[in-house]
Amino acid sequence: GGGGDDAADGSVEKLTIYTARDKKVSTFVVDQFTAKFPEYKGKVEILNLGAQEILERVRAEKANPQADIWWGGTQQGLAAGASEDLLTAWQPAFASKMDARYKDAEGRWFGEILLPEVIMYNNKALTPEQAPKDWDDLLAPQWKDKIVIRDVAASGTMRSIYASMIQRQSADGSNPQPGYDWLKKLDANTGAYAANPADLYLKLSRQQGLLSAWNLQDVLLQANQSNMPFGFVMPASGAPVLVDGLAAVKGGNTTGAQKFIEFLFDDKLRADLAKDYYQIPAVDIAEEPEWLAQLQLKPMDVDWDVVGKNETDWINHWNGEIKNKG
Amino acid sequence: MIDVTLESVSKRFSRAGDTAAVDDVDITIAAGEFFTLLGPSGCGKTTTLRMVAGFYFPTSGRIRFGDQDVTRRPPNKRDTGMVFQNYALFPHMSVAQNVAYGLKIRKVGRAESKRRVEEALSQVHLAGYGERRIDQLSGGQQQRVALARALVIRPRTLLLDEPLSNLDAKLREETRVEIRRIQREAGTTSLYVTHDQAEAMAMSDRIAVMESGRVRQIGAPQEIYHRPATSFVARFIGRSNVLSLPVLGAGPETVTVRLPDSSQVGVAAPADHGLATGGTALVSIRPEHIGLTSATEPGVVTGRVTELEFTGMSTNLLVDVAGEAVQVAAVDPPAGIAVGDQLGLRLPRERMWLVRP
Amino acid sequence: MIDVTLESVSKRFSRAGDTAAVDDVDITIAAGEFFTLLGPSGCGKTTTLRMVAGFYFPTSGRIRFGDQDVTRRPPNKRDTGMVFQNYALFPHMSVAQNVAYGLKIRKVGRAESKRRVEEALSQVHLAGYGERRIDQLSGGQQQRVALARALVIRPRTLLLDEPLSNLDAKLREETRVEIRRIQREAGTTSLYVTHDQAEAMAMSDRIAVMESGRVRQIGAPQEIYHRPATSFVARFIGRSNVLSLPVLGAGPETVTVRLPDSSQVGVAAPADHGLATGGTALVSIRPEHIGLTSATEPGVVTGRVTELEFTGMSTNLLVDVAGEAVQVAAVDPPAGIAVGDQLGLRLPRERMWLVRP
Amino acid sequence: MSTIPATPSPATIPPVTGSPASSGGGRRRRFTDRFTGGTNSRWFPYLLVLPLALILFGYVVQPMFATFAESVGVDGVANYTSFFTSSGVARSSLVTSLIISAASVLLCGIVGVAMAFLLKRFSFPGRRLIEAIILVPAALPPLIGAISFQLLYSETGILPRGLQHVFGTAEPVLPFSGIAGVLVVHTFTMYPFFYLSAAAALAGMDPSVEEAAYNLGAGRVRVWRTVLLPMLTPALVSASLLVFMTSLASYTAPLLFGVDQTMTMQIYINRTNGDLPMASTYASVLGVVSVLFLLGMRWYEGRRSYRSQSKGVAAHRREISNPLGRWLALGASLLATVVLLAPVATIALVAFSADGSWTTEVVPAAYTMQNFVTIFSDPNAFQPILNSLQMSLLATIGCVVIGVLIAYAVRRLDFRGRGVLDVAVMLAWALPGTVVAINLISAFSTGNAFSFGQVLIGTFWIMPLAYFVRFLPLVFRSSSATLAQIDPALEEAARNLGASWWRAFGSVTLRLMLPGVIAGALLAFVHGVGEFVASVLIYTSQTAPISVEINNRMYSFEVGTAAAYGMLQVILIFVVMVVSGRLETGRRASREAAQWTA
Ligand SMILES: Nc1ncnc2c1ncn2[C@@H]1O[C@H](COP(=O)(O)OP(=O)(O)OP(=O)(O)O)[C@@H](O)[C@H]1O
Ligand SMILES: Nc1ncnc2c1ncn2[C@@H]1O[C@H](COP(=O)(O)OP(=O)(O)OP(=O)(O)O)[C@@H](O)[C@H]1O
Ligand SMILES: [Fe+3]
Ligand SMILES: [Mg+2]
Ligand SMILES: [Mg+2]
Repeated sequence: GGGGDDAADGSVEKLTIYTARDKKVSTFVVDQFTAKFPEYKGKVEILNLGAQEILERVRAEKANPQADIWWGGTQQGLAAGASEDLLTAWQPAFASKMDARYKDAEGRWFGEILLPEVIMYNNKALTPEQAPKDWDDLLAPQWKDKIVIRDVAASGTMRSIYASMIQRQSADGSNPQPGYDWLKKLDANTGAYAANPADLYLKLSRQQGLLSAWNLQDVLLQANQSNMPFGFVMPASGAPVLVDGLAAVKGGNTTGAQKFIEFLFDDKLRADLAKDYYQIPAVDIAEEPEWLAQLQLKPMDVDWDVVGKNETDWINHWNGEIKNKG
Repeated sequence: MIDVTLESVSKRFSRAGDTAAVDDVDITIAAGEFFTLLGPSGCGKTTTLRMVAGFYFPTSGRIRFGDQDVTRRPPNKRDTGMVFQNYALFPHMSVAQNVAYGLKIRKVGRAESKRRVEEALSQVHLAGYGERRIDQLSGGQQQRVALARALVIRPRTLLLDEPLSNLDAKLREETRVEIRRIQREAGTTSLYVTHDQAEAMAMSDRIAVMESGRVRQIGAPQEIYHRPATSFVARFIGRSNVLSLPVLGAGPETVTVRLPDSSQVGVAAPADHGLATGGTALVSIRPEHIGLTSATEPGVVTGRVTELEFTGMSTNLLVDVAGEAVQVAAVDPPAGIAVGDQLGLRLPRERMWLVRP
Repeated sequence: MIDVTLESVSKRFSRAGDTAAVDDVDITIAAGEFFTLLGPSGCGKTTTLRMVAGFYFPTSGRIRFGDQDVTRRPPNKRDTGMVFQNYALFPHMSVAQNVAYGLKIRKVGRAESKRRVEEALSQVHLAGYGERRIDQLSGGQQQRVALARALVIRPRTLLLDEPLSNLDAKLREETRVEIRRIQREAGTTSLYVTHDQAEAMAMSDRIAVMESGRVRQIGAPQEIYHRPATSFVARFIGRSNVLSLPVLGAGPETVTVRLPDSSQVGVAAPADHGLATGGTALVSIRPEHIGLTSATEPGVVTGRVTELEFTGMSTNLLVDVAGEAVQVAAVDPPAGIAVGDQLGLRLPRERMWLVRP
Repeated sequence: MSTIPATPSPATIPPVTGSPASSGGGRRRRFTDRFTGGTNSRWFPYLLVLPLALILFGYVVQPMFATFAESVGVDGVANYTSFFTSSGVARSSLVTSLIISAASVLLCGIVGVAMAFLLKRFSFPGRRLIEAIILVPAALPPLIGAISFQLLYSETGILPRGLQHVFGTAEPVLPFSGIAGVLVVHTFTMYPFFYLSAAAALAGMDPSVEEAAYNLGAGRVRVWRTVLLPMLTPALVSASLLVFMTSLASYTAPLLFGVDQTMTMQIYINRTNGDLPMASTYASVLGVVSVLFLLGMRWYEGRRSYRSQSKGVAAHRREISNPLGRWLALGASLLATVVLLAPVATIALVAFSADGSWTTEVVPAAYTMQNFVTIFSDPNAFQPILNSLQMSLLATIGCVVIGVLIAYAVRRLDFRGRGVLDVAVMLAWALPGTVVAINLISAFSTGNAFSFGQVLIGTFWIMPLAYFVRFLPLVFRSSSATLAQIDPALEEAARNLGASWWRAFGSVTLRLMLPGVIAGALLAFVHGVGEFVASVLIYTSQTAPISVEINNRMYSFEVGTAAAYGMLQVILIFVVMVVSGRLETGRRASREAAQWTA
């Protein structure tokens, strides 16, 4: 990747993608892409990394960017990248269709998929009826030590969920105390913190705990593709919806990157991804798969600006004063 | 009272077939005795010592301390103090710590231990070296630390493997007097290995002469020196001329032989000499017992000086007598003597001794 | 032609203040000369040798080979063959590989190398041991490997640090003859360290006697033996009685002193003896030059035997003469002599020699 | 008899000069003594060391300073004082990390040295096999390894659940969690540091020293305490340093067992927070603690000498009468084998079971080959393995060449900055892999003086280089430990026989260091094959290592295929162990062990 804009022999330049998407997804998409644009055959390089690692890598390589596309990152991560001047600003065709909440105002990054955070439970151990119906139900004494939580401070997803729980009770973020108290009670019911997603799935499937808070997409993927005994509950008071986005890296092969990103929002492709990989696209698509159509997604009203401002403080407080103290 | 017994002890290093490093050795050492192993390099002295110390197990035979069989007793239960031929000092300890090691194990109190370490160090002329690191000592100094370390614990049995080999004559002499004194005072049974015969002669109550793993003779120093059992012993202990002389008559205690000058002489012989008239007897005579003379008389053979070597106390000559090279040590050789001179050698009858091959 | 020169060479191990291990040593060794360093343990012999080999750099002074300054030349450019006091054999190589190492570096062909290794091994009586691992050898055998390894490369300069200390007398003698032969044939300049004076006397062209890092006397063996410069040298080389006698008259070449029996005797003295009537002279006389007699005549002092030691070739007596302990070595002591006997000692005038303190 | 002249000839009496010439300053003298060159080669140590120092400075020290600068940049004082305020996370993280590290050193020391004793001093059936699998724990792929521990020992693990079944209790029996769990994992994965260096040192030790102690009446325990262990000091110091630093920088184990108030967790959290200065502060404190520990150990080791002063070569032969020891050894090693292989067996279980089928059962109910089929149906299945193999091999070679030279320089040559060089090498080990990788990216994303103007990121070479920088300390330390045992006189003898420094070094010193060098190289190689944290930041699609591949599978929770890949890695390393065991150390070691038991 990187370097000048066009190659001398007229063929296209190599395209390097850092992605936090599952390898199956990325392979699938790239195959589609090269099928449609055969000149890119053998020219697309995918590196599968964690979202945090992409940020680290792009940041470290700033002097000589190696990546062209940053594919998969939280709103916070992408915003950090944007503010550090790592990303190219542009306006793709699909931008106009996209809700302003899901993209950067200056066009440096765009949401790709929406990740509603829901209550996950072990459906071998609990029937749908037994499962808690809303966030506050998690605090009930019957779930003492039955909850497993993916460790919060190191996970973008979990940070967002926990920050939402605080912001839920303090709209402008000025008084986090009720949120802290709520989280403290949740901590009291939490039997174990899992080190990473794999650990979370393992702990839940082996019934070290029965409940968790996790994103819908992964719950569905694990349940349907990996035979995991997982079910989910759409919380009555709503699910915080995170945006997972992508961006063209500044100083990379911008032409290719833009072509690829535009392609990602191809209607047909989005439908396939929604059907097979349970992705909820950040733009409206023509044919929604059945599960999506039936999903009564109830977004929680989260003010992400307030969250963004306070997240670090809140999570640090939680990490130092609440975790394992409830 | 017998203190240490080796009973047909053999040691082979490789499995079958090979020659034994120690071969069917029988030794008994009395309590308090100073016993020396003497023999050429590689004859099995160290191996024997190591079996007594418990580092090797005999391939066959047994070792007893008093009436206890210790053949397979671990080394730390034998209460032997050993000076290793290679010193084996603890490099990570200071000189004083090395010497104090055995005392600490014997739970000697701190003050007492300090006193004894200091005493031991001054016995080996290393007073003031206690704080040095081992690698800051000269070779001879290291050897003395090894010696002090073994002496200071006053063990039941002292095993000394060439403990003075790297010391100068002066110090060696002083140290050996010291060793003897300590050993006598405590009545320690000692097994001593040395390559220095003068030392062996001067210190030992008894000596065993070894050759290729076997003991050739055991006896008091004078006995071994004056009445060597074999020509090997005669040649090995001090220097000796072993002359092959025709037997003219063989009695039970005397054998008459013909000297190169054709004169006859009756030589004292052990009872089982097994010689007969017409055979050849091996007669040993020491170089320093041969007199130089210019007279020609019976018992005086003449020869030509072929080599001359000055050694300080005496002058060594090699004299060719009718084709046999005879060594002579003359304290006061005739002035101006030189290679090629003709000389008369007086071979005193009472200094000759019959040896086995 | 001068081959090796040490020019006011000193060596200190610790920073300032401490005593020097080698202290302002001046030595010149002629090409082909066999030069020996003799001195008590810890006097700096090894340190000197190591400076010549290039392992230590002198704290001050310079070392020259011929007319080239080699003070800081790396060891591998010096072409010295050294026998280390602790052997420094390569534990990961067989005996033959150890000996062949220097030849390999000198790119000696395989066949030639094999031949020379075998020759060297048989020179040290280790023929047939080539395939052994070093740790399967006895102490003396290891020492001989070290010797063979140094000899086989026929270096320009041989540095031998007590190369025979762990060998028995017999082998030592054979080996030293061998060393001398090789050294003479190739005209190799040799610097030899030994603790054995007889060896030093027998082998050396010249000897330097060291004491606490300093050279006390350099000279041919006979010179050092018969005309020691200081009482230290007199006592260190062989054994010697150094008697403190009152000076009755001091001439330029002779000093007259009073013997314990009150008789007077004129003793040969070096020109710069610096003695005056009424002072005390140190007179050295060797034990073996003292005669035993029962007659009382001038020059014969009487004393009481306090110790007796049989050493093989001679009997050593310690005789108390008016409070001074006099050593006597008698080759043929009166039969039945015992501790406590009164004896007359004849002190021959021509055997006495004046020494500095 | 010759007549006696009146005077000895004056020429033979040395002139008595006055004061001895004063010495030219201690520092310089020591420096020149060690150094064995000619007039112009007094710079030799510097010539040898300079390129190394440059590399280290460019790749490790300078980026480290950059990290430090970042930490003091914005609100540096506040960042650092947070370590001294009693209630802060920072302080408790530091304390927890220190406790975990110290305990890990102790536990690994006990286990590693005991294993070395067992395997190097006794011969019994199956010894060779154990020698071959001894490094397997270190070879467990980071993520999978930790998971296998969970599957084995955690609340839902095989062992506690198995015991629960056996005893019929309500709760799982003896589950490990928290710091105890971390320590189990650390002991298990890091004891090879101790094992390898202690084993190399035991083989290189002068046996007569031990005999001397027995002779003076010391019992077996006492000999160990007063002679063997002290004589092993360089090896133990080396291993302690490595274990201490590894534990300090350990990430996965605390993560998995939920001990999150550790330094590395805080670094990660702060990076996620976007609080880079605070993350740098943690990294700097980590570095400082490690350097202090290193300096302490250096001082401790430097107080004594550990090389035998014996004359000649002592016989490596000792005869033990007590057959009991042999049987005990056999029993102990059977136990060791089971414990060692348990995590591997667990991984195998996972690899052969269908995803999602193993939940609350003690062991999986159904087995399948599907995971391996999945892997091998990918045409590029072997690529990550080959990549890892190739890159680790390259890095290991580099580590051996450079590490051995630095070890020599630091131990044997006397020059200014020895200690600094030592610290510089070890720093790369003391820092978390992420930090090292980021430093490397910064250094090589554009050409600079230290990279000779080369841009290395995005190329093949950045990976081996990263492994090299990171694993150099392993080879350096263990080489240095064996070098401490070797008598310099051997090298002197070679030089005296005409060998140049290089030749003497190669044919004698290096040869005798070999056990330690091989031990270090094995560690470097094994760690290279498993490296993840740094790799993930610098790999390219051509150089994706096996660890990244495993991580991808874990990420999408294809535990089965991840475990299958893990099995391949374990087998690969096992093969390397067997081969290298046969290469050199194995044969000699077993011969020696055989001699010890005779
Ligand atoms: N590395 C060192 N550090 C400090 N002192 C040392 C060192 N090496 C030797 N010495 C001291 O220097 C002096 C001379 O040592 P050297 O080894 O030259 O003696 P030597 O004459 O060879 O003695 P020996 O006959 O016992 O081998 C000794 O007193 C010794 O203790
Ligand atoms: N570990 C071993 N393996 C094989 N052979 C050995 C071993 N140790 C010694 N030998 C051999 O056994 C014989 C006796 O060795 P030992 O060490 O007892 O001799 P020594 O009498 O002490 O000789 P020295 O006076 O040279 O020390 C020698 O020929 C030696 O080569
Ligand atoms: Fe001797
Ligand atoms: Mg021996
Ligand atoms: Mg010496």
